[in-house]
Amino acid sequence: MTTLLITTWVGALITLCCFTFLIKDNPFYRFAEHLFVGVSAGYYLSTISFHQVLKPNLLAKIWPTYFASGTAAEATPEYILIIPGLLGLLMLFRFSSNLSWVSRFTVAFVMGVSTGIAVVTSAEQYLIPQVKKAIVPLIVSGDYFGSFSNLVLVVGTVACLFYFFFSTEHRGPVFGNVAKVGIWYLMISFGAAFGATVMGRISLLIGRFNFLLSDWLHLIK
Amino acid sequence: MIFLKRTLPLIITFITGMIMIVAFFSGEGLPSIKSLESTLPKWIQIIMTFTMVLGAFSLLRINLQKISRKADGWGYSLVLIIGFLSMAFLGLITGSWPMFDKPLTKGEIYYVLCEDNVSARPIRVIDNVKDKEGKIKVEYVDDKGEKLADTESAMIPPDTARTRIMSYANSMQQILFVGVFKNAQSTMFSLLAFFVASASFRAFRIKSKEAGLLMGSAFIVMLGNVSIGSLVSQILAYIPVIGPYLNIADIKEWIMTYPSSAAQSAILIGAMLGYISASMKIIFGVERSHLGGEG
Amino acid sequence: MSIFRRPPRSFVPILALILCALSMSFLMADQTVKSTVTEHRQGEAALCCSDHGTTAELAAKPAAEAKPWFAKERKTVLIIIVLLLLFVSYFTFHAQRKDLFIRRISGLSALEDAVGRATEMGRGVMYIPGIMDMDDIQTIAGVTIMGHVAKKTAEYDAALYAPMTRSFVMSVAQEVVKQAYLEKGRLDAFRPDRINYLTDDQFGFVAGVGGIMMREKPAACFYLGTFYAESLILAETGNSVGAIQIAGTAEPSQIPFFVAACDYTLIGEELFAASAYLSKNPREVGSLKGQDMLKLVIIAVTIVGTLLVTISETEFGKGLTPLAESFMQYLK
Amino acid sequence: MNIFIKLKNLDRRWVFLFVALSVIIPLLFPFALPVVPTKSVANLHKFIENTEALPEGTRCFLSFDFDPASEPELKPSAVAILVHMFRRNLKPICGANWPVGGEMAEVALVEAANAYMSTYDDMKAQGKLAPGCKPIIERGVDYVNLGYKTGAIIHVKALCNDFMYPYPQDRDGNSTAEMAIFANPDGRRFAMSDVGLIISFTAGTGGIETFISMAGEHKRPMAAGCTSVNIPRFTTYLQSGQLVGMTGGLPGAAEYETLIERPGKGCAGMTPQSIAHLVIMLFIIFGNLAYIAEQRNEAKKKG
Repeated sequence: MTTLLITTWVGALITLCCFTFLIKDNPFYRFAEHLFVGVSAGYYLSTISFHQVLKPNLLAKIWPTYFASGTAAEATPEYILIIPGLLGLLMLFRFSSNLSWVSRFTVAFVMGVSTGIAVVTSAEQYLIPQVKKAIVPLIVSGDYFGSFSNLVLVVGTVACLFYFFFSTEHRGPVFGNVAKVGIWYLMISFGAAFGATVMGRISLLIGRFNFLLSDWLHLIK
Repeated sequence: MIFLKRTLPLIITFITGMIMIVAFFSGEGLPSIKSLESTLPKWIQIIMTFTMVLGAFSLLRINLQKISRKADGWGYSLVLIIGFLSMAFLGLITGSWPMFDKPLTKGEIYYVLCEDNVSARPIRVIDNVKDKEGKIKVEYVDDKGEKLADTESAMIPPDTARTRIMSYANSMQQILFVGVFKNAQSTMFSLLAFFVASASFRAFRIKSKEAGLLMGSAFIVMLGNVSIGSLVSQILAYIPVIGPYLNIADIKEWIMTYPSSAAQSAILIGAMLGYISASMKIIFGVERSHLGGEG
Repeated sequence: MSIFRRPPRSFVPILALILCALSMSFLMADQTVKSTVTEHRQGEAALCCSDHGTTAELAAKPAAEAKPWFAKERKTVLIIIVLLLLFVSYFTFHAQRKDLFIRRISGLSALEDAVGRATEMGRGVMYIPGIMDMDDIQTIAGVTIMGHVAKKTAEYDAALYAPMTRSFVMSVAQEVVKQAYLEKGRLDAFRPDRINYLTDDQFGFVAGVGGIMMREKPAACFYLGTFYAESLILAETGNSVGAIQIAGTAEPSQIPFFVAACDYTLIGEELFAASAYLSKNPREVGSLKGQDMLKLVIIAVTIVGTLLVTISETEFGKGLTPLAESFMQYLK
Repeated sequence: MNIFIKLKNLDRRWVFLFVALSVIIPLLFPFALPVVPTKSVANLHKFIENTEALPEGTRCFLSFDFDPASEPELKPSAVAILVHMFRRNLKPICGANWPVGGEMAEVALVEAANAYMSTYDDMKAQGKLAPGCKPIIERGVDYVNLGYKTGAIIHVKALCNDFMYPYPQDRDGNSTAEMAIFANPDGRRFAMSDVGLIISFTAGTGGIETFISMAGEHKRPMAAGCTSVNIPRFTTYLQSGQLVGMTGGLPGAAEYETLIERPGKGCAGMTPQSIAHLVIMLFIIFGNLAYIAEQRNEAKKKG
């Protein structure tokens, strides 16, 4: 029970310190900031990096008898994983000023894999579905408003795409106007997205005040 | 040396990039290439965790320097380092349970987490042989080891029980994790409510046609999201002819699904073209600044 | 493209050798997999036969069916990539002979002024290349632009602060900035400890950056990369210390906040065009032109597709329905 | 006019103060604002009310795909929907595609079950319960929490064929094979085809979209609860008819609570939410008035 009490009090004080950020830079915020950065970096180092990534994905696969538990401990070791392990270790050459170029092999490998994936997956998962979304019939029988809405959708997509042209100036009767319509669409979209998000953000603040007023001060039930 | 320092990294990038593209397009007839599609991203994840050592070193060095030089605000650096080291240490040992501990012994007192996920309560092991669901039999006791009168024996999975020291470490870790980390996290997140307000106060001014559209659509969507919006719609309904069509919630939904989503699609299409060509530039070695210079 | 145009002497044979070795080893590996599958299936079939008398059907079926080497359902992706590659290589070649035009991107034109202003005021510059790791293309774009900003800070002798949320990005960024300072002959002014790691946690990072901003009061802030909820906290804090702010992201949900709170915002694709715009490197400009061409193709596909679908839905256009369907099939 | 010009340069800390007060005051001194259900929430309520689509005793699958960060937005609607299901004598089966989803489900289930049992007598007297409702509901008979399983799409695919295989035990380790809730009259193994409705409470990726992408296999009606940030994204699915209904953010929860006449966290949050919204909108209006006033002043000076 005491642990819970301490946690609540520590939490409430940290919460208040963080809120003072809104007023100006002050010792309370600085204290909370440094503690938060330190604790979260420690958490990511030990719990996330070591226990949740390195141990199950690398150590437990290479030395199952030591690092894995249950049935996984009897699995055959996957020695191929020594390759990423070594590549990871190469990064540590950054500590040396003469040999830091060795880490470039790792950087090159990471870049190659991630760009290779990006080329194909961005086309498959985003590009094609978005193009498909814009292709709608302009005439919906019996539904004038629906037809109009579809027209708005198609015109908007095309106009905004014109806005992103880089090799032509946004001038002239055709190009200038189409790009301008594109900007209008973008503005409407930004406004709508902004407005829609406000609600969620306020919910978060309500959650915080609920913690302070009920869990800590017990002012409301 | 130039070959090792400059050309070999470019070759590595080119080959791995190509392998990933080929793996994506290869069918079931080439299972070993196909499998690389999921294997290599996992490798990347492993490789990246190694750099945490570099990050931790950078964090420690900068703050230790501040402390040793007694630079302005060195006390805060001390707070940071204490927080970092204690969380790293506690995380390391609590996560390792039950690796460093013997199996549970019969009759011994252990501690299990309470329902609040923070505090621990003592138990005594009655029977340490696992049943078919992998659980062991325990009874709830008080701090002195006396059985609590109004409780019954229970079945628990053995890996949830901790020794006294581990239970202390766990409590400490929970105070730092829940008390500091989680609370600071959600407070920083909730600051957005304030910043959303100040940003909209400053930015949503009708200085031009474009700014007007930005504000107009934001205003309608905000109004459509709360109950006042339906009140406004009811008032608007009194306007002749077009009044009944002016339902704020409906207008909001229309903006979201047509003009706004058209712009979103276009942004995504453009961004993806950027993704693809930026990636290709790296694979083919046109863009190579990430590799640094010759030195 | 560059490595093909100016191949180092040793490059081609080595590349060819490595590729050959790789493809050989993969093919051999697949052969072994296939043969084991075959044996396994045959064993199964034999077992079935002995158990149930006859399963001629199973035995007659070719054990290892000829499975396709190419994932057919992904042909559209292949078309897109090949098209882009063709356009880009054509215009890259073209750009060597003739200067290609790029339209003004105001956020990028303001970049140099912002660094200059920071120098005049005797304050620093803050640069954040997003909060994701190096496997995110936006981060790569952010780090590339960071090199250009670093050249400017080296030139003007302004302090460059770059707190990082990922260690990997930190180590790459240090290298990029060092190179920029080296090119400007100012290696003495390079301060790697200002490109430091804070924490991987999204909001822990925001708390740290917010603190640095309030204390150091940078005169210019650049946010170029992937951003999520922290976008507005950063931009509002930067605004409150009176910094000129230039932001850029391809994350559609966060662009509105940058537009509302920053002086200049690079929207989506503009972030990726930045490198070409700033370097004026003909090869990069050429690839930008190639991107534009593909965009034109996409616009054409959208318009043609819409017309096809519209006509096929009307009374007269029934005949076009199969055509429209096969068209949409490509976009599955 | 001068007031407005001063207002233009108002210190943003005043804005912060007003936002804070607009949340704190309604929390301390609660009062209710009318909540009018929108179409998407009303549709979901209507679907669960409909005895033809979901006869008494139908089992529904609820997937909890969120973590504590989104709990304030998603848990209230989960509780409201669970209470409604208990009152309709439907049997919720809870699962999770997010690692801590199991805990989220547990909290919501306990809260909803208590809410149902404590109001049983009142509701019975008012005749608002389905005929088969019992005063006490039991785990494993009337509801079950299966907890988290990795795999997302692969996991959902497995559920389409058989629940017992991926979930041999529930979250607490009880064997699912003997549970009454999974029993089929013809002795078949329980599969997705026995589920009447799928609802996912989705905070980001891996939620309802996983079920939508598997729709071709399970062919079950689906609904979603989502955070407000995701409403634009999910509206598309409502339009295309892939979802029968949706509760969006805290307002969605408040609307659902109004429909089942059980005000809870959602309704309580709606008042501060509305007031804060109003404050922000007023600030936008004042900002514009200040801008106009300034423009006029400048025009005067020039004239």
